[in-house]
Amino acid sequence: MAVTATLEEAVRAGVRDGDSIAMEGFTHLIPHAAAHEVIRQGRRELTLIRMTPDLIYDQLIGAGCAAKLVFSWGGNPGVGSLHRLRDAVEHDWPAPLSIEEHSHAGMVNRYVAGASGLPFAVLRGYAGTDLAKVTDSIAPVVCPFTGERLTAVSALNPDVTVIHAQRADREGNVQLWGILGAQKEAVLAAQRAIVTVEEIVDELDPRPGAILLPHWVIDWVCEVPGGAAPSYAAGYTDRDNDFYRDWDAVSRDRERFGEWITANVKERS
Amino acid sequence: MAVTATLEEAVRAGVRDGDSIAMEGFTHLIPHAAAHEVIRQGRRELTLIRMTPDLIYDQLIGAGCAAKLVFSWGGNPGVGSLHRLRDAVEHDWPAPLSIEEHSHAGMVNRYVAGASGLPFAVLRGYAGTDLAKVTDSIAPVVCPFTGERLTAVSALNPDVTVIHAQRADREGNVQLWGILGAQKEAVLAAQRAIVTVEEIVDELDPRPGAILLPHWVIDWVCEVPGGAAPSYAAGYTDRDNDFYRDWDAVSRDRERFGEWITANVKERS
Amino acid sequence: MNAYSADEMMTVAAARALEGHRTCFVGIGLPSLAANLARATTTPDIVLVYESGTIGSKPPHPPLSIGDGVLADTADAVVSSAEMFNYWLQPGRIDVGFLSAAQLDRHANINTTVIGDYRRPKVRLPGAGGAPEIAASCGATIIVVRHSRRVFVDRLDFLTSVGHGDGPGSRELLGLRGAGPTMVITDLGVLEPDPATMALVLTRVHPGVEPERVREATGWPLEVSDRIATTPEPTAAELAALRRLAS
Amino acid sequence: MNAYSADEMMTVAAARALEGHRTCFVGIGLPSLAANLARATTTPDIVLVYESGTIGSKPPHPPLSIGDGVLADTADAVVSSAEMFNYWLQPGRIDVGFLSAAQLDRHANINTTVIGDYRRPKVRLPGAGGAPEIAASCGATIIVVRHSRRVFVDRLDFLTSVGHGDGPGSRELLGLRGAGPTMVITDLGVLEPDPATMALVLTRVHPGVEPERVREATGWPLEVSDRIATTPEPTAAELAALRRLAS
Repeated sequence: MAVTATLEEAVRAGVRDGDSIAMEGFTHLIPHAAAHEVIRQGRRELTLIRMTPDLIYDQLIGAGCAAKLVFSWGGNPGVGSLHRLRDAVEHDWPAPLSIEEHSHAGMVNRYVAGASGLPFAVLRGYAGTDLAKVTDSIAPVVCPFTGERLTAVSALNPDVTVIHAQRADREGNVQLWGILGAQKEAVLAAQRAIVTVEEIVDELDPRPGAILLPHWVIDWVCEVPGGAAPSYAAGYTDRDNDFYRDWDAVSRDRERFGEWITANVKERS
Repeated sequence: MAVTATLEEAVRAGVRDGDSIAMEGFTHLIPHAAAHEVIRQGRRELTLIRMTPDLIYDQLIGAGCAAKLVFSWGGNPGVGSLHRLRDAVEHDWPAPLSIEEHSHAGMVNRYVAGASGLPFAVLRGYAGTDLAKVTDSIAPVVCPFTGERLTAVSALNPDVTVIHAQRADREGNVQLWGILGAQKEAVLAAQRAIVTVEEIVDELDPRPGAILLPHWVIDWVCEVPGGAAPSYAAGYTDRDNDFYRDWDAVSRDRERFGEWITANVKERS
Repeated sequence: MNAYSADEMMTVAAARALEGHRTCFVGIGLPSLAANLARATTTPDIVLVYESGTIGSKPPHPPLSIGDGVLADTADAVVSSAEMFNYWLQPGRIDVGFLSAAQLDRHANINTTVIGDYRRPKVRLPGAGGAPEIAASCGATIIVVRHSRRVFVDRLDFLTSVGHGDGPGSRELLGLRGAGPTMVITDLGVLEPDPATMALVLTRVHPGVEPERVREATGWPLEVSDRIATTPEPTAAELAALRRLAS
Repeated sequence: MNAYSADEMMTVAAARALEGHRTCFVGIGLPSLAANLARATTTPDIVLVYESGTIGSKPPHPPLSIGDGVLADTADAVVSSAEMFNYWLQPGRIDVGFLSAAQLDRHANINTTVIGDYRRPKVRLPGAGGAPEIAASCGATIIVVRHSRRVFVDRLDFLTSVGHGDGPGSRELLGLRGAGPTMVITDLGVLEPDPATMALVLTRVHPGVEPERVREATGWPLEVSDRIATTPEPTAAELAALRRLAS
């Protein structure tokens, strides 16, 4: 049952050292403000789950919050590499980062299985690739009707999922629209859910293309306007493409990254 | 690629004797007009697929169009039995009707598998029931990660799916809203798709809760206002609850049913 | 004292049984009336989830069909059938589900498929619908059905939805996650499973009903609880709300 | 004659390759530019399906990211990631998919995962994303990549997305339904699989490029077609449309 909380309260109650945590949003509605709060609170040994790790996980990894990354595409979209992710994988800095790697189709079906209360999902995927060789959560499965060999992926059920959405009402019903990503599945698959929103309103009038997550599947709702920046919230904020481009230089250098985190995350709240 | 056609043309081109045919719509948007056209054209030996056979299949069965029924709940919602369905199963009238029977969860997952290009879907279902004993398209499947025993259902890929929707544009993009049922999955699972709509418009302005089926997954679009009656089309027509109540008496009697079909289906177009 | 029918008593008892529950999965018929009565009386915040895909529906009147437009119009969210069964029902998110039965056995297993032989039935019933998975996945289920020997049978002709299977441990063995039927509410009284045997025991009779009458309407030797109670009569407020809804 | 860059020639060639296709699955970067160029020139009706869940997007400018708002705002439909991969990509509904590569072998298999050892990589690349299933499921795929020995390698460090596997029959054996890569378009020319060996053969060079230069930029002994052709230069209209889109 959703309660309204500050972001500081919600992250303190909902995110613990060693948790598996999914912060979803496919380019759109990425919960950056919540990630910064996780960094400020100094969470450690997290298993970070996300289809597209993106800048949000580059920051969490560089800040030393993560022990493991579960993902399917780790780049700066349209720009290039995630340098903190690469530094962790290539040089164990600031700490070794173990990797559990899938395709998008595999990751999203792992969320689907988790949201559906199933231990696995079936897809046509991975056949002939090296991914199945390096990832334990991929296994063959045979159709009991046709004998055809397909691929199973194990369910993802994060300890906590964090998303950003456009709006919630005072009961904690959450509404989001635009590019939908895997947010619904990530919330429904999780033990606990934190949602930051652009605004809390008296009534959620229907919106074309919107989905609603009812209050009784959400634990904490936090009003955090601009909480997706430098990502965006359709209808509220625009994507800060310059930030994405500039991040390449900031993140290439350990020291410059550290200064950025200190100035923009640790010394703010 | 969708073409605009009359209902007579679309059914003539799209529905053949012996076809498996899904006419979906969960109480809402049931394609009654199209079913009447199938009766008028005298199609035979159809495999009728539908979660809730309802009055629409009671009529097709009573009119002798069907050889087999694939379904999960065959009643007159809120009223009682489907007497034509019962007469066919209990007394082979007007012809024997073979039965392939599932739960709703099983049926909908069979459409999901069909729409997803998979030969089967996995669910928690049927354990301990007699359904698995009488239905071949139900089989056990074991999770390759946990060893847990779950249930597989085989995919449904109808030769043709027929649905009714609120609107289409001139390209053949179809928009529907309100109770969504399994229409999207039934269309995407099928070899061919016929859609009747309340109206064809110049532009489909976005509607809260609406889904869109793009023109390139639909074969024929037919403008048939009121084509769901006595079911309804949210925003256009109301459900004719009296018709559902009255159908009980009409359908109980073979002769009275025959007269109804002659007067209301065969002698109309 | 208010005059009321046995059916009204049954519906009021069913509505009361929802108290303390947060979410209820609703099929058609009497369960829909009881769920909406609960919303109008003791449990105004209960979230009604309809099989047709509507979440949080607040219909002013229970509809004839679970697919009526009013359910979508008054819902917090409308989802596809696939999503309803896979994301909402199957994982056990819903606290309680209402079910009915054409036949019911002592372990609260349900038949809604056929009377007689499956391949050559005497009566072809509507079939499973959502019931097998409601019975499997809801936190608990409440069965609402009129009491008669035709319904309360020694042996089902077909097992459509599992209650407590063969008795203790059956549900665990089958991997069913919900607690199963915790209550069978009829027009005569209330039956609950004995924790030791998981067989139904008569624990309550409605006002004016003798336990012997319930036993006579049951097709197996029904056990009667030592501590059998009598259901409190419908209050004037309950009856008024019920009649407003049913009108 | 118009002045143009090798990258512009590559993008124009990629856009032309979409002619006759109805639907195109678009990832980020150069493929998005080529797909939108096709829409602006030869194939105005092509339906662009973006990995981010937008169907029928008509962006006035190709966005920086495939999740930009303009893709949703101009789409016929926006669907969840689950639906995009399961209902739209996996069944083979999409005619053609664009892919790129960090490494590519002679059978058009793709590596976008690591350079070096997987557990201790020299370069950690972004990974698979949607590529394995695009490569598996689209009716055909077109690979667009700049030509160099670093990319066109004798042996992949990691096989992320299957092209033609080990050669003829590989895709059938693996159960892959699409035809696989039908064309590799680079800044030097066009490679196509030989139907007999399913190994890539140089079938076209861009204007001013000698086949020998392409062979030198390829990490295996590249076969050159007997009937090698030269790509027609970009037209003024193509260049104008491309520069308008890229600006």
